[in-house]
Amino acid sequence: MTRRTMIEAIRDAIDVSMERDEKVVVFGEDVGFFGGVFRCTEGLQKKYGTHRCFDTPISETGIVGVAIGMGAYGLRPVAEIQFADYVYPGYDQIVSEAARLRHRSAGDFTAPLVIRMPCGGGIFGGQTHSQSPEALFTHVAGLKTVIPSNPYDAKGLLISAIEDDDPIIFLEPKRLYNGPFNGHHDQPVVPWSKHDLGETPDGHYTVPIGKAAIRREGSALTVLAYGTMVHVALTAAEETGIDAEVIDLRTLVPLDVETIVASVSKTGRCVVVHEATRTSGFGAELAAQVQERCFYHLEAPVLRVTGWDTPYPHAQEWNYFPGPDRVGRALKQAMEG
Amino acid sequence: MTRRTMIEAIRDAIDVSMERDEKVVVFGEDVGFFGGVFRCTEGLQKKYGTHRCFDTPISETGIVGVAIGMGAYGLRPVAEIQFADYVYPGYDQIVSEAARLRHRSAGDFTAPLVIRMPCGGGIFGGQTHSQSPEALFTHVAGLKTVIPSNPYDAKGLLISAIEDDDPIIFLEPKRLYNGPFNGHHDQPVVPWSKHDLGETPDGHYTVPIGKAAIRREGSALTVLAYGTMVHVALTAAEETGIDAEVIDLRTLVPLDVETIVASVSKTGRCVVVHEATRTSGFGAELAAQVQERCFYHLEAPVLRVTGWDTPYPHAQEWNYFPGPDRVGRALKQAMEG
Amino acid sequence: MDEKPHLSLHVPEPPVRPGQKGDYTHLRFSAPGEVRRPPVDVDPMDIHDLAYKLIRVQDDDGNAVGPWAYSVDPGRLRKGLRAMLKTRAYDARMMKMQRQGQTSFYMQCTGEEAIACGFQASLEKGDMNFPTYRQQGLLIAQDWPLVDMMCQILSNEKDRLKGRQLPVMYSVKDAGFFSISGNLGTQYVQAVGWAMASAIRNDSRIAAAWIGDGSTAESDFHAALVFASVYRPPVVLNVVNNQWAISTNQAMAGGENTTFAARAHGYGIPSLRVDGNDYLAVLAASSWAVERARRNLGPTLIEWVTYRVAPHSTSDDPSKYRPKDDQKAWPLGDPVERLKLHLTKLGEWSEERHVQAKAELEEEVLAAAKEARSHGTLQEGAKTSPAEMFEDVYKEMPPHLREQRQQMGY
Amino acid sequence: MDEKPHLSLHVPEPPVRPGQKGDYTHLRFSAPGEVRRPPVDVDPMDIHDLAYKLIRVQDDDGNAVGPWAYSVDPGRLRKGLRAMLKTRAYDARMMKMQRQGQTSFYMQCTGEEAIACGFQASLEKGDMNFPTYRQQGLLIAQDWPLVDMMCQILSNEKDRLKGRQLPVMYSVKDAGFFSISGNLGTQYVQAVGWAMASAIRNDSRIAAAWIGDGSTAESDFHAALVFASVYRPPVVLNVVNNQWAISTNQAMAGGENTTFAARAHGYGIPSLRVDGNDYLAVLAASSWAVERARRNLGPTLIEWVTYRVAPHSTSDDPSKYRPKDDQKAWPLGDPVERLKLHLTKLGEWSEERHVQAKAELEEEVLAAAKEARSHGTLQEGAKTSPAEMFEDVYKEMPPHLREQRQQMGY
Ligand SMILES: Cc1ncc(C[n+]2csc(CCOP(=O)(O)OP(=O)(O)O)c2C)c(N)n1
Ligand SMILES: Cc1ncc(C[n+]2csc(CCOP(=O)(O)OP(=O)(O)O)c2C)c(N)n1
Ligand SMILES: [Mg+2]
Ligand SMILES: [Mg+2]
Repeated sequence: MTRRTMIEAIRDAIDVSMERDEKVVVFGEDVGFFGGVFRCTEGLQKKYGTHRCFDTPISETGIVGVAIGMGAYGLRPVAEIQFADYVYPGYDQIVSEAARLRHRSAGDFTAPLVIRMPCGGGIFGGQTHSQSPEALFTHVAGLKTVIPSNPYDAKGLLISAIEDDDPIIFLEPKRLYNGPFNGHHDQPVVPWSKHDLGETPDGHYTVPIGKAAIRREGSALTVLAYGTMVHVALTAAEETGIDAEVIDLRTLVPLDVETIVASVSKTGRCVVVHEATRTSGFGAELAAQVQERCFYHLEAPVLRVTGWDTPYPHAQEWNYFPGPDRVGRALKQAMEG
Repeated sequence: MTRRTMIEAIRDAIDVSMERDEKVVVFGEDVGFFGGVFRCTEGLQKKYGTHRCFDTPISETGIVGVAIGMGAYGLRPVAEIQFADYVYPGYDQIVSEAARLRHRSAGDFTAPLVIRMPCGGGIFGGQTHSQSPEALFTHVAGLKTVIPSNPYDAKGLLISAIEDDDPIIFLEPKRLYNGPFNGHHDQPVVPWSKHDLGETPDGHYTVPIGKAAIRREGSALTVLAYGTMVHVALTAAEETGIDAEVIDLRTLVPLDVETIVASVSKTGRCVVVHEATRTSGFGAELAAQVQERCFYHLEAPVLRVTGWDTPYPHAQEWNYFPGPDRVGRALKQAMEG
Repeated sequence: MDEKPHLSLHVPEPPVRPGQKGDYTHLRFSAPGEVRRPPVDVDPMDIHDLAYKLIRVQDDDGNAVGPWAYSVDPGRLRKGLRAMLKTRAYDARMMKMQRQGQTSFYMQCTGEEAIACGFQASLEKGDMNFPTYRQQGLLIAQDWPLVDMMCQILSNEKDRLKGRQLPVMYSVKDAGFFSISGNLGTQYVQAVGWAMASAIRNDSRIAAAWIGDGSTAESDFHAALVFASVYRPPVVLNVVNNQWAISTNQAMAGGENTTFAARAHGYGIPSLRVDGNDYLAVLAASSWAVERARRNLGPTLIEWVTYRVAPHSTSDDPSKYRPKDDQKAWPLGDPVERLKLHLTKLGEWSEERHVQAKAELEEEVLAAAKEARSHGTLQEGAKTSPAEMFEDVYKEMPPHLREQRQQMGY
Repeated sequence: MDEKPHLSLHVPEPPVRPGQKGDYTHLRFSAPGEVRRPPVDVDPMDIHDLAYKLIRVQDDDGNAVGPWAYSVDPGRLRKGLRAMLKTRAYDARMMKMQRQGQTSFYMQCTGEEAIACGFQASLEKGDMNFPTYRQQGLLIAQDWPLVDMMCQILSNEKDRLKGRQLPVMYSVKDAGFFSISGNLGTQYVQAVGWAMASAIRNDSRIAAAWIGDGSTAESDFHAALVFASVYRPPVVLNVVNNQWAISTNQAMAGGENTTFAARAHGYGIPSLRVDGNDYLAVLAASSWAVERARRNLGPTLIEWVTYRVAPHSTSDDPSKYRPKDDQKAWPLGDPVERLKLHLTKLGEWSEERHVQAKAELEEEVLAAAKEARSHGTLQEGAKTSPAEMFEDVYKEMPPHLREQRQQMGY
């Protein structure tokens, strides 16, 4: 067991995977010699050589495109998109190709890729270093979408993702890289080294894809969250004193419906939280499913707390970010509803 | 007044707009001399010359990219993407650029584009000529998403879209081009010339963006639909004998929440129908909003009838397509719920 | 103030349109045998001129001439001719079946047979093609069972793609034939990635990427060339310039002032421009590029100059945008006729053998069609269960798909 | 069976890394004055060689030499020198303010000033630049108020972009300066579209597209070149090759075997490769390309060869990936020092005037910074109302945004 930041946990997951399987190859912009702008691949080129960890040209189209070719050949490519905001030039390759290759070839060819990308705001990155595009992937059949909220899960889920035979979008909330940011941007962040979930086993272990985790048990209300918002939701629960059950989804597709339904059936109330823009965000899917599946248990409408339907602003970042106050207000509203 | 097919109505909308405003320019793959693979721009190059209606290279990236530049210059580009399934190479330009240009430049520059694209299945087009990607646009702040279900609306909405100062995704359900297909693929389609909504005024008129239309009044249940599914829903209502109110949304963003809420508040039941894959489809947003806003009126969960979460299959097209039987079953279920 | 000239937009047009006479006199071609053959390890900078010439081997009299002519076993040439004839017979039969409503869609490669058939002959088992929809010749030239191909066209119960894919979008890993995408261009860069993987693993297998003239405008073309330029993987980058992309001609893809072979120069990749209707030239150029790849010398781009004789697809009507006699004006002839002439000249073929071979092959195709049809067609007979739709979306079917399959009644 | 060689992947590396001595001896440059100056209506095919040379005007002694030297009013040159000095002073001040926490982010253009400053001098009012984040010189060279630029950096109440954009992502339509995107490459093709629009309208305005060496790998670069090739719009396609793209050098963008100027050839677009640290060469090449555009002769691509002296941005630490003394090895010198030498040689400048001008400009920048700060900074003082976030998403605020604004409490 070692205390690791999320960056260290991610790096370790890749390291462990490269060690175990020489078909794992790692690449992306600035990923090779430099080790990535967030240092997630630092040291890997030195350890495994330029054939297994290398820089790429600045072409997200190309990064995803060659990853698909490598996957079809039989490698296990782990590609980094420098920021999730820059994935769109690779979107066609992801949606039209990676997601459908197994199906359209009836299993003849597959694309076992992991596409890692830092997501979310909170670093004054403005509209092109802050986005949370998960819903643009969850709508696409054939993709799995994963988003960890802590080092333990990050490592275990990333190892699972690399070993998985399907294409996986692996979103890394960059605001969590160094500590469990709870949305109080004016308070110092506790580092992962002081947090239980910073404790990560050395070597190989997995966290299963498709399973949520209950971060806080409660009976009054269910909060569905993922990534950074898990910590914000926990804080909002503490601060409002509402006996909320906080579920960390961890995987968005395939979704752990069972855990969600069990919780909402128990609490009868549900608040969904995410940082992405509201309209057609993944919160819509969650709200739709909860009311479909738990309608007769619900005592109040499922509420959504989300980023606004605007680009992520630079200076007004903290007015955009759905922090503990906004989440807290929704919890109270859901209790009253 | 002239009876027009949807293709003719679309062509006429462009023609009228080009006639009135010489800043309107029209382009896309095979759009110029040939008049488009669906013939929507036939005759326009001849009438307005190659400076105003022209073919483009096969590059959706380029088509959207140059449209943005033209829009910023002051033109009103109307670009065609040959099939909605091929929009993804242009997705970055749409999401990162067109959608955010006005906001990020504080109104200094704008992108008043219309991006037209045939969508939806029903022509044995397989997975790359059948998609309904609307939810990938509705999630993006700064875009408006429009989808007509008949010639009258198609013409009026397209003229509105061309005159609108914001970037607009204009989806054209290709299965409706020639007649109001109701999902009974084994029955002949009534041509638009025999349908009231094939009746379109000559010359200029508009249908407002952001306003839904009630296609069928009813008190037992509300069906929210758009595009091809409007006709399927109407048929399902007839065939089940359920007194359904069928709302044709026409615009998805901005959504006509008022009309929806008024109807569901009255009926207390709601079924949402679309052809796109289910997870994170626009139906999720609709279901989420309906339960948020009408929770205390709802007597049953909002149900969704959608395409399955698989690629659109070629030979099993009619098992994929949510036809009147599946919609009808959902209507009955919602009545029992 | 100086008077500024008014700007205007240049919109390229094909030289002729319906109602006019076909005309390809604007294309500049080299004479057969004229173009030099550099060593495979040539410095790419030293062969820029080749991108503006045209490698041709066969002259008008059927002789193989010049430095690219090399001795090929006549048996191999006869095999090539048969592959082309079989491809043509196959296309004709599939067209007929489409018109009879047994399938929804078909695409012919008429006039372009030499390229795929000749190229395939230079590959080895284990290599991988990333084809477009117009390279059925790659399968046919390796005698892949026609029935298997036809069952895909008919979306019947023996369709290895289980009715999921549009007809002609074959996928045959065992034949080194990558799953065809309906999205243009996407596979060009995937081929580069596959070749990179082969290099990463110190393997000896090579990849071949395929794209049409029109599709070179797509983004993936550039991504492929950039990555091929940087990592020098073992890949042959084929551009099939058949002059047309549905209704637009190659000028609309940027071919007016330059050639598609020249695209490679800016990436430091060597390129050839080759008469794609000359089976001998196809063989020669293919093996040059394949040898480069195999010897770890990196990528080669080949522009194959040819002509799309057929309509774009069964949904297309070329009389709307090009002269009816357009094909007659095409100066590079027909690949089948040309190879026939050469073989005849060699004394290895004759009119009688030709007539007989054609008849045999048509017979073979017809028999295959009959067998394929016995497994069902799109509209009639056996087909894959609709439940199959839910398979292979993921390796294991997740709960939500199981639920949906149930909702569908399976 | 023949033994097949094992393939391997070529992964380009910069010639040197931290700990080693800076080295740019692998770059081949022409001597000043060596490269010919073709007429602006030259056939693109006839100047392919220029893409592998380097247009340089100023020699080591400060003389303007060769066919690209043309007589420029010394007043214009002094103006250019002041613009470069001001840009440098501006960068220095903004860096300081970033380190003091008054803004979140900054990007310098140190060493590259001649390109934007010189290029801007050849444009006219009404023309439109589509810049990257390293072309602040375009604004400064036209004396755009520094306070206005700084308020954007500080995201304060006078920020014309209302705090929405990352610092340096200016947008100034009145200055012919298009809104900068954080997404690399996207605007290259937009510039082509803007130029197409000008041609469509028979206007006389031209566009200038800007991109970095690393970003030429992006898809939009290709789309831009394809559309520019086809429609021949009035656009200058600038590629600023400053050798680095964050931590990777230009070989990783495909510059190892060729030049970025050569990319244009495959599209039939004429191109120049120019010493971007030579203000005189910048002026000469810019006006050549601008004249082509203005005279409806179509696009020109210019590769500006320069060196990124500064870190990529305030978030970057170049000592991690290149030698500390890398800059010293850069053979093309410093643009400011070089123009200073030339003007001094002409008798139009002196060490004293230089020192005085620098001091004046630093004073001017400082005063502007003071004023800008008085309108607030990212962390302190006045700023735009958060409610502004909801404006300009659409022209009219739709109901759902009004509702959300209310939820936010406005
Ligand atoms: C991304 C994408 N855009 C558009 C299309 C529609 N489309 C199918 S084939 C075709 C023309 C392709 O021409 P070319 O590349 O020259 O190939 P050819 O048909 O001549 O073999 C077009 C535009 C598509 N399939 N995919
Ligand atoms: C689409 C996209 N991908 C990646 C990035 C991250 N990024 C920002 S600048 C940069 C390097 C650009 O290098 P270059 O084009 O050479 O310009 P320079 O910084 O040298 O001026 C990268 C990779 C981005 N902004 N956008
Ligand atoms: Mg073609
Ligand atoms: Mg650079």
